[in-house]
Amino acid sequence: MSIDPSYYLALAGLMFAIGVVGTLTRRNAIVIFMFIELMLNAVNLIFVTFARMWGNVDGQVLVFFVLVVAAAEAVVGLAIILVIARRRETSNVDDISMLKW
Amino acid sequence: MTELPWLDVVIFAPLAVALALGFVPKGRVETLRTAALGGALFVFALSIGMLVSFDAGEAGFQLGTSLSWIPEWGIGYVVGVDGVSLWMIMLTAFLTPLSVLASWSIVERVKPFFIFMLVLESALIGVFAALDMFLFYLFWEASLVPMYFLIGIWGYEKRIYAAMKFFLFTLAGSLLMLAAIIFLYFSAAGEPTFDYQSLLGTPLTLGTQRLLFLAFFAAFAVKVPLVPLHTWLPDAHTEAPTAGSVMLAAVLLKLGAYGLIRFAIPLFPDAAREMTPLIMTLAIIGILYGALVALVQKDLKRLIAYSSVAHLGFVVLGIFVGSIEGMSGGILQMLNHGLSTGALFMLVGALYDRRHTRLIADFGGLAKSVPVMAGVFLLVALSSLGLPALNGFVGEFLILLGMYTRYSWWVIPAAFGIVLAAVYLLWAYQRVFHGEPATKENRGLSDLGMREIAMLAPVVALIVTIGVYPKPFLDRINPSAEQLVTRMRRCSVDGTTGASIPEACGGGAGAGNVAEAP
Amino acid sequence: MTVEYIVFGVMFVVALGSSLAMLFAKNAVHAALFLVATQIALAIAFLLQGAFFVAAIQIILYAGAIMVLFLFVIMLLGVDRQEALVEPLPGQRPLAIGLGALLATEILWIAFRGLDLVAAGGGGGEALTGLNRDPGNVKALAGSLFGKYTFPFEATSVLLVVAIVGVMMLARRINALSSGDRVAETDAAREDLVAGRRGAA
Amino acid sequence: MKAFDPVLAPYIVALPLIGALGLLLLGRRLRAVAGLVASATVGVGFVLGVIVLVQMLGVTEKGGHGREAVVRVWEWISAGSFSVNVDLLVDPLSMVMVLVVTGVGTLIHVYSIGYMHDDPRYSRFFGYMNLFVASMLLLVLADNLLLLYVGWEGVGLCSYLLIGFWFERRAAAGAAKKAFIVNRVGDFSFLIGIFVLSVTVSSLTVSSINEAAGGMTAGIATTAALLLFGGATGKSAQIPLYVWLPDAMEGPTPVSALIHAATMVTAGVYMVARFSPVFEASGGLALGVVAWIGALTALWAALMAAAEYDIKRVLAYSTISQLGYMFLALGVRAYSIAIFHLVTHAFFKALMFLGAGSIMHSLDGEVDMRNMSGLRKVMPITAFTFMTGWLAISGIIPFSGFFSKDAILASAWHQGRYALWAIGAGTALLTAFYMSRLYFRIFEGDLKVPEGVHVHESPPSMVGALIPLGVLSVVGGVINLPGLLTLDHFLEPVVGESEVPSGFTPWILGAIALLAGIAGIAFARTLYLLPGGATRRAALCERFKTPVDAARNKFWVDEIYGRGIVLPGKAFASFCANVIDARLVDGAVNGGGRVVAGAGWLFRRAQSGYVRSYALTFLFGVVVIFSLLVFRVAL
Repeated sequence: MSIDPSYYLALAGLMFAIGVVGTLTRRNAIVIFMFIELMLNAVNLIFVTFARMWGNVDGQVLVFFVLVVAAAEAVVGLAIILVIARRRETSNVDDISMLKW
Repeated sequence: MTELPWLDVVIFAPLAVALALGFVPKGRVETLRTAALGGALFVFALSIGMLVSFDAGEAGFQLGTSLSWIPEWGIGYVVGVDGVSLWMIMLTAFLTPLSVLASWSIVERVKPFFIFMLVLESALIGVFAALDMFLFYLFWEASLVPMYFLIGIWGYEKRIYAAMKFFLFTLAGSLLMLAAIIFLYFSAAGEPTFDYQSLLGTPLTLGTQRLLFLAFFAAFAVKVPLVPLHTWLPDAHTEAPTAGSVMLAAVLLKLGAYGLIRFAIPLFPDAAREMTPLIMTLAIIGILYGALVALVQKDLKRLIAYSSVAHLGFVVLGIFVGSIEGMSGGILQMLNHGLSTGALFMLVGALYDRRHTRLIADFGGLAKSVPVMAGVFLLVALSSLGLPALNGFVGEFLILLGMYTRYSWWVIPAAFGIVLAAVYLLWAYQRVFHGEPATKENRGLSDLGMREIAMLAPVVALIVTIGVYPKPFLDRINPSAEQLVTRMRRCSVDGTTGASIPEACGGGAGAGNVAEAP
Repeated sequence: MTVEYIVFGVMFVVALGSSLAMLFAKNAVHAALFLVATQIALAIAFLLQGAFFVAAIQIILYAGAIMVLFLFVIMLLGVDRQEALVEPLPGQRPLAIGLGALLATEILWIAFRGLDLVAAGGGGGEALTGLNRDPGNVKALAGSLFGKYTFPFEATSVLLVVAIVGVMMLARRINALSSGDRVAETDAAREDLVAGRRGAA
Repeated sequence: MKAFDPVLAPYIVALPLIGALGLLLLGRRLRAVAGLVASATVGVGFVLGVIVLVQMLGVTEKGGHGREAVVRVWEWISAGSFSVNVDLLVDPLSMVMVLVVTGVGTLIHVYSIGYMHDDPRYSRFFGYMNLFVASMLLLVLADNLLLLYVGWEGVGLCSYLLIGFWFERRAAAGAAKKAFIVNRVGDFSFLIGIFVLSVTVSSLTVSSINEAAGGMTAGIATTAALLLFGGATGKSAQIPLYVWLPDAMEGPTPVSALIHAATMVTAGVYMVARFSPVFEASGGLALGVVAWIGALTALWAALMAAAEYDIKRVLAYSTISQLGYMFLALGVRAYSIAIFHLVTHAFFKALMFLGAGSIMHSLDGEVDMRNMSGLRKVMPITAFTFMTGWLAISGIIPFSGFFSKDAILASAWHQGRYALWAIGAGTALLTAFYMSRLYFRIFEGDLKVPEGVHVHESPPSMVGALIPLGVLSVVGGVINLPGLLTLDHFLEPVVGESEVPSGFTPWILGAIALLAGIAGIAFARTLYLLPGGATRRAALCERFKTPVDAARNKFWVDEIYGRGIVLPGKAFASFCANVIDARLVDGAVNGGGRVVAGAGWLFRRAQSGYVRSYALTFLFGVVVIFSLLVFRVAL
């Protein structure tokens, strides 16, 4: 009998929570992005764990999709961060608050 | 012989004209005006064709077209006219060319102005002709947009406020109606449908009817308008350009009354019957209140606007008293009010063109400098205050008579409104036209020109005609009115719920010569 | 069995530890490296659960490609940037931590107490092991991906293409700007630039 | 025997109507012939009326029946069970009225040619006058109540137009408006009366209403009768709605003569006579009200007339008073007598108004009797004709007024209404007094005119109209001489037989009436004609200071109406407009708008632009939803 899935899920949950906290507390846009990646990773772990619990590979397939989305997101997001950083000389998200009323 | 589909042509011809206007270069003001006038006249000619092919003795819908539009959702293009909508369409088609004529003083953005006018006409005719709830709602809201712009762009000083107020008031009401329409769609007997004539047979409990009726009523009461939902009206009427005021008063207000006649009452007769006392109370308050407030207005246009509140109170009374006389009178009065108030707004517009003011205090003694205008104004005012042998009297008399047959003493406060109408109109007339002209501007005014006479003469002719010989009008209204009243007075819910409704289901309370519909 | 427990234990500690370390790393490069560590640990977790192929691409794609991209951008913007410690938004930090903790608690509760309600059985680990053995993990995955999930898979390809095109556009603008006035200080200047470019085009 | 078929009747109405339309539409282009055209249409109407009358007299069925006919012109309104047509009813009563209207009307039109000659709106004046005649004829010829109402309001409109003819004058414009509105109040009552009758009888024709009247309950009949009478108090200037008539004297004098003396104001009398069965059916109450209102109005107006200095206003009050007599007659069921007085009054009152107009014409519009005297020497014809009118209204035998007034008083006595008789007799004295006062002050004594006025007799077209009216005032009584009762018999099929006292009583009553008239004249003579009159007047005024003051101030009725109705009404209207509408309703609306705007102002704070705040909010939502899910599972 291998390790109970609950532990994997617990790990994923904790990582996800850390990702959330990091996203909300850090101000460097790149770092925030990394925490988002962390959350995605946590979710990947959950998918894989569920795949094992259900005894099929569908969960693993979903990890693929998450990966693709994460890759696309990272590419576009980082590009945007770059553009902003070049324009405004900053990667602090609090400095980019023009989009309001 | 295949007949031209008159009704469809009349609905879409203004739109076609508007489209054609779109190709005229915007600098060519004269061409635009002439084209708009010609187009509107052409539409009126088409509507005459419709009137001729209308069969006077028939109560049901005529000249109809029924096409499937979005069959998945039970939406169709269904149109048709009966004695009620016929005159409303005629009124619209009649007043649009006159409004165009009244808009010669528009010099800025002439092209969109006339396009909006024609689009408005199309939408209004569509509302009156639609027999599919979805189509109706579509036209209903479509009429709002051009009017909004007419007020908001070409209006007077407070036009933005007025346009917003107008838009929000009516929209708030009609959204409730939309919800009710959707509810009705799903509760249709059999397949869900938006078809009006199928929906007439929808079985509804009294409680549902009540809610749906109130939702419809909210939309229509704003448009009519009934006190206390009326405050958009004085602002909108006052700030709108002349043509806008004319169309607003003459036709847009009728949308509300028409909606009550066509939808609110026939679809939910039991609820309508139950709420009649409440609505009649509101209408009577409207009559007296509108008249009183009109009395102390300083702005001539506002005064006329408030007089509309009072007049529409009469219309609503006629619609709800539940007698054929009242219903016919109410429908005729819709037409009458359109003519007299439309003409009054044209006249005030003509005054504004000359003096650039609407304040009563700025005028005085005008009968000396503009005798013809004074004469026409007096005639129209007299028609508005219900002088016999002019149109207003016929309608008001039938309404009050119909009211007396069923609610005898309620007639007293309502009829008192006629006295007040004389007070505020004549007082205003005295202040504007009588006396010695006080200022130089008032002395040197020019009288009505050919264009203005051309736009007023047809209205005046109709005012006199309806007053003296209303038979052709009433002949076409009566069968439909009779059918509507029959439906309103028949019990549609089953005996158990119907038992609680006052005077329902017993058949023929009051002056009961209403024949049961075959 | 014991080996599995040990591996799991190490993985657990590394994954959680590096995640936490990310939270406190002042330098973005450090944070990125900690993330790489987390991802490698996660790859091991995948392996433990019989997701071999996914574990492989976790390392290749994530830890390899994406994280390199991150580092690349960090380097491009300057490594030495430090975040100020002061939190300018009032209540942001305690609220974030509080809500995060609440979220974690709830997830943990589900993980240990409510799991039967989430996953109502199925074959369990044995079935997956069987699948991994018979067609093999990659083949099973491919069968599912190109069989059952063909359409979503194609959709993701569209997504990627769109992303690539979008990034190219963004990058081109940067180039166009860099060639002329590198940094437009004000919005107005930027507007002028954009307008000028439109005019040129 | 051929049936009575008055095909000419519609043309009697149509002619002046066409004249009116032509004159009003073509206006100035017809200026040269306007007066002639207008007079001709009315005159031809009179001739047609005479022809119809001759036809009617040719029908000699027993009891005078068969003398009525209905002429259908077109179908008017029909809806539901209700329908009315434009039908004209030709019967003895309507023919009497037609002849009075067209006859007196023609004379006044002719008179106006001279009187209005220099007015810039000459043709419009005749247009209005023609319209008035047409409306009045429609009123008297109408076969149903609604058509009658059309004429009723039509004459009201013309009255409005003609009172306000010189609209540049504020007083004229105000008086016109006042007349219309006060009349509207009466019409309001009339209209409801129409509803009551329409629903009770389910038809509005004269014949069906009068036939159904017998079957009405007393309550309905009383209600209907009083509502109709309410309309009559407005049109015929009775208490409490008489206030408009004195002010109506702002109009040109021929208008006062035609509309506010001879014809329009008698419409109420005509209407009550026309629907007398309804009043009868009410069982005394309605008739009692009519009689008492009439009697009190007669007295009330006579008192005011005695204190008035404006010539035309004296005549106006006298008109109100004489109309009161007519209602008194109606109230004591002497319908034909009321019509008789209506006719004679039309003659002599039109005459006196035209005489007053003649004076004004030559004195540049002066109307204050204190500023003139002794005019008989320069205006002999006017003075002489005026004198016949004066003697007629004072009830001096054998002038026309004597016979009609005496008949009214005799009828009151005969019905046992002694109080009414007493009021009537007292008013007769008062009438003789104030009319003598008027006559003496204007025409007798030394010549005195306002400065700078060249006094002259009026042009032929004016005096030419005075003379026939003067003759009629003298001999008008012949149409209903005691004993012969020509008019009574003629009207009998319509309004029933009048009960006339027989034996010795009528002679005594007649003598008393005559004595009252002579006494009034004699009293006026001592005060105004004999030497020392002025001091006696002063002494009298001093002695009865309070009542004289009250009468001079018209008993403050206008002020009471103004303070009691108009001002509170305006205040309430202002309250509605400025408080309810602007504050309450619009306040709620704008308040709604402000709440939304305020909420927006508040909520936009949340839109800080800080991405992390948004994310925090987002997280909050996630946690809430997630918690809900978890708790649903857990609990």
